[in-house]
Order: sequence, then C-alpha cells, then structure tokens
Amino acid sequence: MAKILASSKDAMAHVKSGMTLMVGGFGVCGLPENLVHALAETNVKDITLISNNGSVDNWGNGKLIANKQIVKLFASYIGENSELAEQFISGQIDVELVPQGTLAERIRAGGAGIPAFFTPTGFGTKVAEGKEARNINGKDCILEEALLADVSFVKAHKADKLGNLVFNKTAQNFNPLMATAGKITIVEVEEIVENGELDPDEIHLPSIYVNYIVKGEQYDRRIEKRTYSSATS
Amino acid sequence: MAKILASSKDAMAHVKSGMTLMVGGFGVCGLPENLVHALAETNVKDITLISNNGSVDNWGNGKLIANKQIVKLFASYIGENSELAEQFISGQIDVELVPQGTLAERIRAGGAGIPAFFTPTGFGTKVAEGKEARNINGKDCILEEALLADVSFVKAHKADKLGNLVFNKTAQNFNPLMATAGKITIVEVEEIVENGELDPDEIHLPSIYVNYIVKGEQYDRRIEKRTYSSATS
Amino acid sequence: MTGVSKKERIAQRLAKELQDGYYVNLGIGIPTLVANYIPDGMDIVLQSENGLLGIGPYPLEKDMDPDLINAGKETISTLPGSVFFNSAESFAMIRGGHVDASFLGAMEVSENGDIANYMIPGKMVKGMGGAMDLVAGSENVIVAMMHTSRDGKSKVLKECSLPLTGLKCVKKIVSDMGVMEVTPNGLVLLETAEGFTIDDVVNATEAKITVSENCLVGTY
Amino acid sequence: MTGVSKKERIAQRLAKELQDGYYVNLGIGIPTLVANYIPDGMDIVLQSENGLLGIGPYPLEKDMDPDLINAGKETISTLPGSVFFNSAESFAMIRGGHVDASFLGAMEVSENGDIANYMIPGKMVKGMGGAMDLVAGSENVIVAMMHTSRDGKSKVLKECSLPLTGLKCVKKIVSDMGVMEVTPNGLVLLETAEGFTIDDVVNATEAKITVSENCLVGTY
Repeated sequence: MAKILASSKDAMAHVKSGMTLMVGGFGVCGLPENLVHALAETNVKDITLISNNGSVDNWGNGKLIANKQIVKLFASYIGENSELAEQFISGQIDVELVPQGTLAERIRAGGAGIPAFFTPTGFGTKVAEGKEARNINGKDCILEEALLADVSFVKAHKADKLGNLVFNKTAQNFNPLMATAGKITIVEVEEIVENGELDPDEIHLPSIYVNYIVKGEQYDRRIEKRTYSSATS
Repeated sequence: MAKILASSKDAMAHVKSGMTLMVGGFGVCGLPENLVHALAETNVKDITLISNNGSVDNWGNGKLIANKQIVKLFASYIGENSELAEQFISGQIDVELVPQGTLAERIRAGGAGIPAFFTPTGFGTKVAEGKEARNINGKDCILEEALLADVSFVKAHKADKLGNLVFNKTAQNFNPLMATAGKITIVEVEEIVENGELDPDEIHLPSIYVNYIVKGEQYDRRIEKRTYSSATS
Repeated sequence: MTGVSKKERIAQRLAKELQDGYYVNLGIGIPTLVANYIPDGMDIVLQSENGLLGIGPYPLEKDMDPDLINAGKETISTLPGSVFFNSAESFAMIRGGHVDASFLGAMEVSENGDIANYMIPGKMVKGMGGAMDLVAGSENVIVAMMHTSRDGKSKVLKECSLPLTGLKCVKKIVSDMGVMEVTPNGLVLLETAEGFTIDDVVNATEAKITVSENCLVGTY
Repeated sequence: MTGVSKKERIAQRLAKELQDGYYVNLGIGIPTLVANYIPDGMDIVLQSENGLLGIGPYPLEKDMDPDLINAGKETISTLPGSVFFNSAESFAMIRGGHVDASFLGAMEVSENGDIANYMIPGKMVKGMGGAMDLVAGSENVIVAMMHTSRDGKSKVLKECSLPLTGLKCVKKIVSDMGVMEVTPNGLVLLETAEGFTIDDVVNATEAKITVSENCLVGTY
C-alpha cells in the first residue's frame, strides 16, 4: 500500500547519488515535473536516467541535465535539447539510444519478471551491436534485456489512498510501465481520492506497484508545439 | 474496423478444420459461450484449442471436447471435466499443460510481435523439457515461444461499432490477450454501443485487434461454485 | 484444538506470517482459509490470479455475480480499492515479484525447498494452473500441508518423488505438526503444533531436519 | 503543380495507398500531411505511437490540452471511438503487425528496401524514436522522401551510407519524382510525378531501377 508524502521534497529522501532513475512522460507530456524539479534542487548526482526523451532545455529532465546530475541516459529521442546535445558531443554524458518500442517493452519486462526477450526491432542496425541475434520462426531478431530502476518517478492524474492510479489521455505513455519497474515507485498526482471512488474496471495501474504518492505542488501545463485550427475552418 | 455479424452461426464461416483456435475465459467465467456453442453445431474438427481450461463437462469447451472436435489442447488446468480426463488418459486428445502465467505471456507475446522470451517459470520442471535454459542476471530461466491462433473467440461486455471493447470484472481474464493473438478475432458482446459512448481512457482493448463482432444470442450466467454468506453473518 | 480442525489451525498459524501492508496470493484449499484469520487492524490486499487485487468476502446469495470469481472459481465480492485486470497483467505482478507472499498447498516438499503440487503421474493430472508462476515469482513462498500421507508416510522429503512445480523456492513450511524454515543448510524446525513434541516432528520427517535452538513447542 | 508544394504532392500521392478500414501510422513531416488528403467516405484510423488510436484534427486554440498530443508533440483532438493506452500497448500494436500501413520519411533508401532516417554520424543525432519499431513491425512500410539531396545527389541508393533504421523493410517509395516499388529483383518504377520523364527519374537514381511495362508518367 502506498504512503502519502507531504511534499515532493520529502520524496527526495529516497533518491541517492549513483542510482538508476526512471522518469515517465513523452517529451513534457505526462512528465512528473514536481518530482523532477525537486530532484534538481538536491545534490544528488551520477544518476543513470531512463526516460523516453531528454526533454527540453532547462525544464523537466533538461534541468537535471543542465545541472550535470546525469551521467548516463537511456532514451529513444534526444532532440529539442541543445544542452544535452552539447554534453553528448563533448562526451560529458553517455547516451544509449533505444528504439521507443524496445524501451517500453524492456521496462515492461523489468516489471513483469521477464529477464530478456527476442524482438525484430533493430536487427541489423547499430542497436543490435553486441547483442545475440537469432532467427525465430522466420523472423530475424535480437535479444534485449529487461530494464529496472532503483527509483521510478511517475505522473498520474488521480490516485486513491491505496495507490491505485488513473492517467489522463496521452499523458499515460511510459508512466504505468515505469511504475512497475521501480524498486521504489513514487507517484505525483493532481488529485488523491478515497478508496472506492475509482471504478475497479477503469484503474490503469494497481496499487501493488506504488510505494509513495504526493500531490503535485504546481502544474505548468506546458505544451511543446501549440498547434490549433481556427474556429471557422 | 470491425464488421458486425448477424449471428454466432454466421461467424462460423471463418473457422475451418485443422485450425488453431483460442477461446477466452477462466473456467466458465468470461467464456464466449455463444460462439463456442455455435462451433459445436458445425462439422469443423481437428482443432488445436488454446484456452486456460478444459471447461466443464458438456458446456463451453467441454462441448467441443465431447464432440471430439479437439485434437490438441493447450491449457493450464484440466480438472472439472471427466470426458476430457478420459480422452486424455486414453490418448484421444493431446494436452500440453502450460503454466497459467506463461500461457498468458505467450499469448500476449504473439499479439505483440515478440517471438520468444525468457521466464523463470517452469525452470527445472517438466515444462522445461526440450526448451533452452539460461541463467540471466542470476535467474535460471527457460525460453518460451509466442502463441498465435488462426481464429480467436473472445467475450466482452460491450463493444462500440468500431470494435473497441470493455470487459466486466473477472470476466476479462484471457479475453483481451487472445484478441491480440488471433489472425481473425471474433468477439461476442452483451451490448453494442455507438462510437464515442465508451470513454477513450476506459477502453480495455482497442478496435485494431477486432475483425468481427456479434451480439451474443443468450447468456446462461453460469457459475461453477456458488459460494455466499448469509445476510446476518 | 477444541473444535478447530487441523486445517484451520494451519490457516491460523499461516496468518501469523502476514505483515501489515502485504499483498498476498492465497492458493486453493487451506491457504484460502487464511482470509478468515487476518489480524484486526492489519491491512492486507489479497490477489486472485484470474485478475483481481482486493478480494472481498463471499457475497450475499442475491449478489452472486458469474463475472466475479476467485481463482478457485468461487463467487466473491470486491472491496473499496479493488482492481480488475487481464491475465497477463496478473502474472506480470506475480512473476515480477510484486506479491509479498504466496501461500500454497503441496503434495511434497524437499529439504532444499523444491515443491510438487500439481500432478501424480498416471493418477491425477489436473494441471499446474498458476502455481508454477507463483513459486517462481514470489520471494516468500510459504507452504501449507499435512505433514504425512494418510498411511503415515512423510511428505517432507529429502527429494520430491512427484513432478516438480518449482525448484528451491519454498521458504517456509507450515504443516499440521510444525513450522519449518528452508535454509541453505536444510530444514530448521522452528515450532511444533499443539500435541506434538519435537521428536514427534523429527521422527515423522524423512528429510534431514535441524532443530532450532529456540524451537517452541505447541504454539498453534 | 500550380500552388501545391512538392511535399503536398507527395502527401496526395501517399493518400492513394490508403484502403478503406486501414489503421495507419503517419510519421513526422510529409506523412503527417496525408491526414488532409484522406478520400471522402474512406474510414481510416490514425495511430499515434505515444498512445492514441484515432487522431482527430488540430483543436481550437481554446481547447488545446497539454495531455493530448501526437508523436510529433503537437496538440491534437480525439474522435468518437478514439482510445488511449500506454507505450508498451502502443508498440505491441505496431510490432505485432496490427497497423496496416506505416508512412515515414527517410534520408536514404536502398534498392533492397533498407532505410536510414535517424542519424548522421557527427552531425545530427536525435534518436530513432519509434521508427525502428515501425519499420520492423509493419508489413506495409511506405517511404515519403525527396529523391535527391539539395546538391542533386541521389538518396535512392545501391546501399545506404548512413546508419540503418531497418533492413529490407521498405515496400514502396513515393518521392517528389516518382513512385518505386521494392521487389525481390530490386526497384521498379511505377509512376513519375508531373514534370518528370521516366529518364529523368532513372538518371536521378543511383540504385539499379527497372521501369515497369505499365509505368505511368506525370500522375501526381
């Protein structure tokens, strides 16, 4: 069962230098911003970060990167962040590019107790270097290993007091997967409701994976690309 | 997008002798009974059946077994069916016992394009016979291959007209997984609703996996073990 | 022992293995009875491998729902905070080690923690259901069993004779005669049940068994 | 060509590859424009790999929702029948071959269907995002690209020079100059775009290219 923490700052007691950290979100969407920004206020360093994106300059993961708190990053996409590009080119940060679907599946596998799996994704590419290749029933595949984290930071829309979670729209993305793969999983939410208020058929992630919940202090509601159509079109 | 069929009988046009068939359900709970019973009315035979249970005597999968339409069964549990036990002992039906979690994961893998995965389940047991064993990061594992079906029979609570599905309580079980692993997936539901009536955050299975929908003609609401407590206790 | 069956005594003793906040899977048979003995004030969430976290009590007769059953296929109810999910999610939870303890029955257990509980070749073939996943996935596998067969033969063995459900996975055995821990040095007797001396248990056990210095007698 | 850019013409031609009932993933860039050219009366469901099936049009400014974006991180809307899911489910769909067609951009394509579209060593390293999964998972990978680089060099090659996104996976190329199919015998030219003769396309292509007997000229 989850414990409810008073603040994002309190959650930082669980993050130590040298740990592996997963951070949910797709770019800035569904990123656990209060937790990440609280970590940026600490002296924790030498973090291995697993997150789909490098995020944008000086916001979200970008803050941790600007602070040089990250020594290694697993991500599928590292555009939109010039500081990260610079650290990568100058060798200050080690980046392992992982195909997005393989990243998602490796994290799911970590949470689900599947130590490794074969996938066709990346066969014959740089991603396959150093990995076992095998043809299975006519498909050329490579062997990919599970990913686990010491701590996972997750953003959900609502939690009940046990720690059951629901997500909102495309802010779901990697969040529920990372919640399953953290030895300690810390979730920030917009709202905490009573047990029983969430329909048991509509919960996206059961409380069994959640260790701590905190109500996020502040939400920027940030958008990377504001695309809209005019009312008349 | 799914096509809506007029009857369970119409769906049988897609099932041919010698095919591999998946049937959802856990015992009688969530079993696509109208589709299975319609199949029992056909001359289709030599079916390889993948279903968690042999089901009960002369109902659900039990009807197909009594009819000798099944030549091979993949299941995790074959109790509660004396006809099946008899055919198994006399060698009339080939049974491959698969641990329930491995069965679920092999079916998910089939749907998800993962040809094989390592799992600790079954290491050192009869289940491991003939399979590759490997120690991965300290865990003794065996390699399990994905399962796919020519046709999957699935029971859902509701579908919209595109074929998006929601399930009810523990009648969910293997149903959404099997829907992903059928080359042709046929779903019977209690109710068909308009597109947009199901909340996009609460759909259990997206329509992309569904080929045909039929409104089930009749539901027995069968229970294997009626356990209840008295009002005063 | 007055009025309490052996099975219920085992269940009561098993309940002492629970800790506040545990997520637990209770197997069919004796383990299912543990639900009746959860200490007051202790929050325990019961997992049912057919796709439910948060098993509630048996429903009233009028509320029985064919779509709401446990892994033993009995009609049950939910509690505030219960969750439904599919079978792959359920076993992701189990295999991934998220269930804090798994209590299950056994036909045989060996001194190194092997367990056999799913088939008797040529006699009983029902299948392993979720048992192989439960023993492979949980760090805390506790077995509830009768210590001997009806004809008095030990079911706690040097080596299992029946096909195995899992290797070196049992952490503790709670039988009608005693409580044994599986350690790297073999079985250690921690407690005996009411009516059994330490010698009774040792003599009824084929496996090599060490008696703990602090072994308690007649605790349950 | 009057008033329609090269990119829009490619998108219009790509739209002709759609079939009623298709589930399609549209990559960033030219493929995204295909959404504007879906023939009337054709039901197409667009998949967004960040977790949405059923992409709707851009919202009104007042309806922009930071929690509702496409894989290009643009604000979008939903349609009746849209569904949200997590990233593992999204790529299960893609890798499992359930998406009927995947349209994506490329820096280079080779005559055996290899594609390179995610990095230029020492220059541009953004990452492959979901592209490697899309090309590995879809039976129907169609590439939208400019036929030559700005300095006139062919991007349709005997062998790709850049790090590959996938091997032997491209089925068809729609460039600003023509439409080519990847066959076991290499590239076959099916159509040319307005303003290009068959010789123009063949001469601009480094890869070995065969001209179809039925090759059409100036179709788009």
